[in-house]
Amino acid sequence: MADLRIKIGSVDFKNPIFVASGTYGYGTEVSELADITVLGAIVTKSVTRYPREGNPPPRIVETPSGMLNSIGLANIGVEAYIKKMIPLYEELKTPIIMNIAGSTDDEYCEVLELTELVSSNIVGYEINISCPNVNAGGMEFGVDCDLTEQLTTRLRKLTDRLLIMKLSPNVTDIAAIGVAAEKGGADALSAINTLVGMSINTTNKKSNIHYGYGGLSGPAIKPVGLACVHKIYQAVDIPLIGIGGITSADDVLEYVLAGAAAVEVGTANYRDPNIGTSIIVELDTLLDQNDIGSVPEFVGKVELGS
Amino acid sequence: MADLRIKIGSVDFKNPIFVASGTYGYGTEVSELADITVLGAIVTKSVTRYPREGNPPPRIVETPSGMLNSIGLANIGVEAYIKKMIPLYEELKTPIIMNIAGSTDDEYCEVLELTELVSSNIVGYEINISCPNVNAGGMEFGVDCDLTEQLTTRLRKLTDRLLIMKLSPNVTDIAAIGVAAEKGGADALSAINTLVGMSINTTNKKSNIHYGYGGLSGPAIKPVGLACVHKIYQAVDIPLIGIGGITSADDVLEYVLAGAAAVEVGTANYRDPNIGTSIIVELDTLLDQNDIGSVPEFVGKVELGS
Amino acid sequence: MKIEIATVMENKLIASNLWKMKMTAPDVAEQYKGAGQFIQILVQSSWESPLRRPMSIAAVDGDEIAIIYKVFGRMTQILTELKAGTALDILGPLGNTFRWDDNEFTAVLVGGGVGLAPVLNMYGECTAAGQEAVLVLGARTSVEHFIDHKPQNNVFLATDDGTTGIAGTVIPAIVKSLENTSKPEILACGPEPMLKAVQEFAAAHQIPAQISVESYMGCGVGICQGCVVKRVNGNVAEHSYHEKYSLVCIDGPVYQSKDVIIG
Amino acid sequence: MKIEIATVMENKLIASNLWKMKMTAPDVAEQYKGAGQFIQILVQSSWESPLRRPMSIAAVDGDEIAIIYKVFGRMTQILTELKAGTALDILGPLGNTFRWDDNEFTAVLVGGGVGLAPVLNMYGECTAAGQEAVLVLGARTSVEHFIDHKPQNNVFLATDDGTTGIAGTVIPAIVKSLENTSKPEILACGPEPMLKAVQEFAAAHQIPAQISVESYMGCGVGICQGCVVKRVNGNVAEHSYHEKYSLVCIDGPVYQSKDVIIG
Ligand SMILES: Cc1cc2nc3c(=O)[nH]c(=O)nc-3n(C[C@H](O)[C@H](O)[C@H](O)COP(=O)(O)OP(=O)(O)OC[C@H]3O[C@@H](n4cnc5c(N)ncnc54)[C@H](O)[C@@H]3O)c2cc1C
Ligand SMILES: Cc1cc2nc3c(=O)[nH]c(=O)nc-3n(C[C@H](O)[C@H](O)[C@H](O)COP(=O)(O)OP(=O)(O)OC[C@H]3O[C@@H](n4cnc5c(N)ncnc54)[C@H](O)[C@@H]3O)c2cc1C
Ligand SMILES: Cc1cc2nc3c(=O)[nH]c(=O)nc-3n(C[C@H](O)[C@H](O)[C@H](O)COP(=O)(O)O)c2cc1C
Ligand SMILES: Cc1cc2nc3c(=O)[nH]c(=O)nc-3n(C[C@H](O)[C@H](O)[C@H](O)COP(=O)(O)O)c2cc1C
Ligand code: FES
Ligand code: FES
Repeated sequence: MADLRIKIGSVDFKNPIFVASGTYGYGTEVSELADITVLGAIVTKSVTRYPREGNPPPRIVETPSGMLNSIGLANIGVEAYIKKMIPLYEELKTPIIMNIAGSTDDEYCEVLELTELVSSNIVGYEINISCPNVNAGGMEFGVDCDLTEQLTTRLRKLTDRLLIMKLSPNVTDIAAIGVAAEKGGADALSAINTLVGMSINTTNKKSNIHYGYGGLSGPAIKPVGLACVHKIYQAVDIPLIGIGGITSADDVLEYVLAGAAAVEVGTANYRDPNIGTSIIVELDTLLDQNDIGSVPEFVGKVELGS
Repeated sequence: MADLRIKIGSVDFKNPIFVASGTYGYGTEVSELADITVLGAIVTKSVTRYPREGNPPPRIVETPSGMLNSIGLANIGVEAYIKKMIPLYEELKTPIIMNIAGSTDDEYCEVLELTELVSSNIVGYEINISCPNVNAGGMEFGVDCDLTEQLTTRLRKLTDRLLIMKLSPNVTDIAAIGVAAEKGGADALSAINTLVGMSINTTNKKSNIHYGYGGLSGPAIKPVGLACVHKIYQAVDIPLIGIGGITSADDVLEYVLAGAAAVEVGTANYRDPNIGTSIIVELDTLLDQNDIGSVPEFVGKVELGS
Repeated sequence: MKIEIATVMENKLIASNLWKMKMTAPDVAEQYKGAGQFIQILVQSSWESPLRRPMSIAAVDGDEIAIIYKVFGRMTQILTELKAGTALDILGPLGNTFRWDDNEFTAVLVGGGVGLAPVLNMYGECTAAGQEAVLVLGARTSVEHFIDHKPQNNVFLATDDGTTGIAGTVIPAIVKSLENTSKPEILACGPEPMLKAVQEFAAAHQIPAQISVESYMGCGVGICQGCVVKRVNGNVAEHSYHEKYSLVCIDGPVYQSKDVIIG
Repeated sequence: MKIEIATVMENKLIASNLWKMKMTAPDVAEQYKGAGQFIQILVQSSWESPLRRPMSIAAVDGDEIAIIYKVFGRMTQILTELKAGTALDILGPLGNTFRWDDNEFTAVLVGGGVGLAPVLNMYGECTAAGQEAVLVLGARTSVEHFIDHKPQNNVFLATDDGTTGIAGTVIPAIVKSLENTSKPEILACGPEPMLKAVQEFAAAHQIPAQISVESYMGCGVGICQGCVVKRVNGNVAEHSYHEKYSLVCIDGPVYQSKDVIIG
């Protein structure tokens, strides 16, 4: 048996397989189908200050080896999250990482502050910065180094829990954004969120996503996720969580070799909510086969030609 | 029979199906397999001022619904292009668009100037700006508005032929780069070039592409290509050529609805060098079925929810 | 709700472009609650198509469940190629059911196209329970029907082109079927234009109606928030976290006609 | 060079993880020039795997061609599932051939793993033409071999574990095979470590050698520039536009051993 334990910041996780925000609800929906207690961590759906209705349908569509989504951050809002979800998590053995979204720095801060007020076994916060900043003319937080650093700095002051900034791939230089988040005091970075994409029904000439653009996820984006993780790994010293198109233990090892200390499984959960657990078992075998004692010895060890 | 003819700038094309640079060699290699005279245009492999060896192998690898490549702009150089290729094109009925790459403004200009000196039936130039600019510390031309506008302005002065700037998707705001190219005097824009990606062999821990990163192409990137074309279409007034993951006439219509006046077929040529011709036949049928007389009436006509 | 490897028992064309597949699926059959519920099929293992495909349960018989499907795209095409004996990865049973009131009423079951399965299923359940029911099925043309127009047996067919049964949409056929019906309640499933027409008809004639709606599904189990339908009123359901949209995979697929906005 | 829809005639396991497929492909068979050439197979129509897969031609008999293949990943796995009668989209014949000098010499044919096909093909062509030839085949263990070790007939097998034939890599077996050979020329195809060993051996003993190399292929026809191998010298081939790299799909796959750098 390989040692699957990993550490991010000061938090120990029993294995590096997490489930990604927005692809596992609030974590409790599929307990009938999946052994969620086995997961390294559950990252819950983005929570905002107030409840959000989300976007009109159609919200999702399949694409070659992937899918587009534009859910519009539909969520119950932080107050209901605290009231209804956090108590459920008390009984869970699985560490919970709360994902937070907002449209101003203040909004992110308020969500975090309100959550810090109550006792909970949330181990950390993942900050979704692929959100339009209303104070910056709708430009996304995650595309700008200054916006990212400022937001990180403010959030850092509000919590001692793990602070993970989740980076967007829709930028010229993702490593620079990573550096900004590191400067702001992030404990770790996760990457990638979805790529901006589009899909059109040529019969009725309508976009297959109500508002036109959606976020591309799934195996199609795995090469992009790997390149992003590898670039950020070269630029920062804090641990990375790899995301994008993971469906197997081999995919996990690719991300680890590229520089990830842990990973999040996203779209694949829709096919099989128990896939995270299967990957953990598969990873154990794979590491044994390759005579690798533990995951950390592997991080960032990909060899490039020179 | 639908009317497949289109016009870009002042140039007439018999149909909107071109083949993409780097995916059809210099255009003559596969004449045994494909009826290349039927194609709307052939965009030839990027040509540089001097011959280039290209990168060490491995240069390509398959990924889910796509592939990565890092050919390293292997090409014969403009002098050999003029001496060996241009005479062959004299006998071809297919319009040739010459794709040019460089590492300084001067280099692009020299390639274009040398080509302009000889008589040829090249109808236009497509400028590959996904190349590192050695004068700007290796930053790619295509990621910066100023670099793009300057280069376009200089090239514009050197030719009356069609000047097409080919945009990179690896940027925060592709529409802004498009606007810069339009300001510089481009007749048209083509998009997208490949996305930066990576792939790792977990058995030997080596990158599947010699230098690590490669360019992602194929159906996997179609949603990204469509979103880019749609964004640029909102921002500029010059015609667009859509590229990325096209394998069927339905894909062509998606790009047209998103805003493309014509398209380029890339990776799909590797499976079947005659696929462009098949798509032209299929497109004709599809337009007839949908009672659409011609392609231009369709450009940019996608409907979004509001 | 379970992921189960079912075994295809039979798979055949029953009308123009319409197929019926039977499979043994003991776990799903055991948990099954009634007509309206559906399964999510993993048609092939390749990740080219990451998502499962939703299909209503058309019948349950012991360990065996059936689906009735139309070929739309690649996954339904692949379904037609599966032979008896093939293993098929399914997730179910999912969603709610047509509601069955104990009061005396006549179930007016209206179906068409991809919506046949739950309606035929409900018809079977009504018949088995001695509940009065009439069946109204719509199609474009006669070759799309696979049962006979028998008004005397309360089976009414409609075709757009009049080649079988009553000419026109399902509405004239519904009108006909209502002639000898007391306390009708409409239970419908079918393509959007049909559901819209039924909705309007039911509202205009103040007939209670339940409709089973379709939407593009990511997961089928409430974790993607992809499958929403717009609500008329603000009866917040737990699952959709909001007032305007409802999750078809959990709150539905069956709704009171007056509660949702189609298309 | 043609794209042709071939028909699978036979497809069977011939040794551990090694399959042989015969197919009728009249156009490819007609244009075929000799051992070393290959085809590009479109294993399935889905675009999940956009690229064809290269496979050497193992034999040509009238309208029929054969391939011998090892299961590596998904596409070769799917190949094993194809039954006689299946249509298969192939592109070929591609590439160059082992060169056949008219001078008297002994062809020492060395093969292993995925490199068996061209070597066995060449062996057949030598035998048919009355050209003297010895065959040296390497494998890890006996179950990977499907013919017998018969030194008296000039067939030498090698196994890493010594379970059949001569123990060790192909090199000791080559040494053995050379004992009674005059004017040998080595013609080899196999995995990289084997080709490297053969290259070194040939250089050290000044035996002329041709090797058929593998590389990851995009198109097989010279339009992607993906399939390069590094050259030793600067004999510019037209197709690769440069001195350092050569296009395996057109300039190769067969090279003079001294001209290329493996791995
Ligand atoms: C609750 C529910 C029950 C259904 N029951 C039946 C049934 O009993 N019989 C039947 O024939 N069809 C049924 N459908 C529709 C069926 O799911 C689609 O026809 C099928 O998914 C098409 O797949 P495809 O690959 O062949 O087509 P594609 O080429 O993928 O798409 C064709 C169309 O099918 C629909 N579709 C594709 N993927 C999905 C998805 N993941 N979720 C929802 N819709 C999708 C889209 O509207 C799309 O435009 C049901 C749908 C839902 C939501
Ligand atoms: C000229 C040539 C002749 C060949 N002849 C034979 C033969 O006669 N018998 C045989 O068994 N194999 C042969 N091969 C190797 C064969 O092409 C690969 O084993 C096959 O492509 C694997 O496909 P896959 O989907 O099963 O594996 P994958 O999972 O895709 O990959 C497994 C390995 O196969 C190789 N591979 C995958 N795709 C390609 C590609 N497009 N081009 C080249 N290599 C690839 C890679 O090295 C990869 O690491 C030949 C290769 C070349 C270049
Ligand atoms: C339907 C859907 C909803 C998502 N919602 C969120 C979200 O609320 N917050 C967030 O940070 N990421 C969200 N994501 C992005 C995922 O967490 C993940 O970054 C992305 O899907 C890439 O991983 P994958 O390819 O494994 O799916 C969502 C993804 C999908 C597909
Ligand atoms: C192997 C390969 C080589 C390429 N070489 C070039 C090139 O030399 N110049 C260029 O502008 N684009 C080049 N491209 C990019 C394509 O022209 C095209 O923009 C991209 O592949 C996306 O289209 P596709 O998905 O249809 O392949 C190359 C693409 C591939 C796959
Ligand atoms: S289909 Fe995923 S929430 Fe309903
Ligand atoms: S495989 Fe494309 S050039 Fe050789």
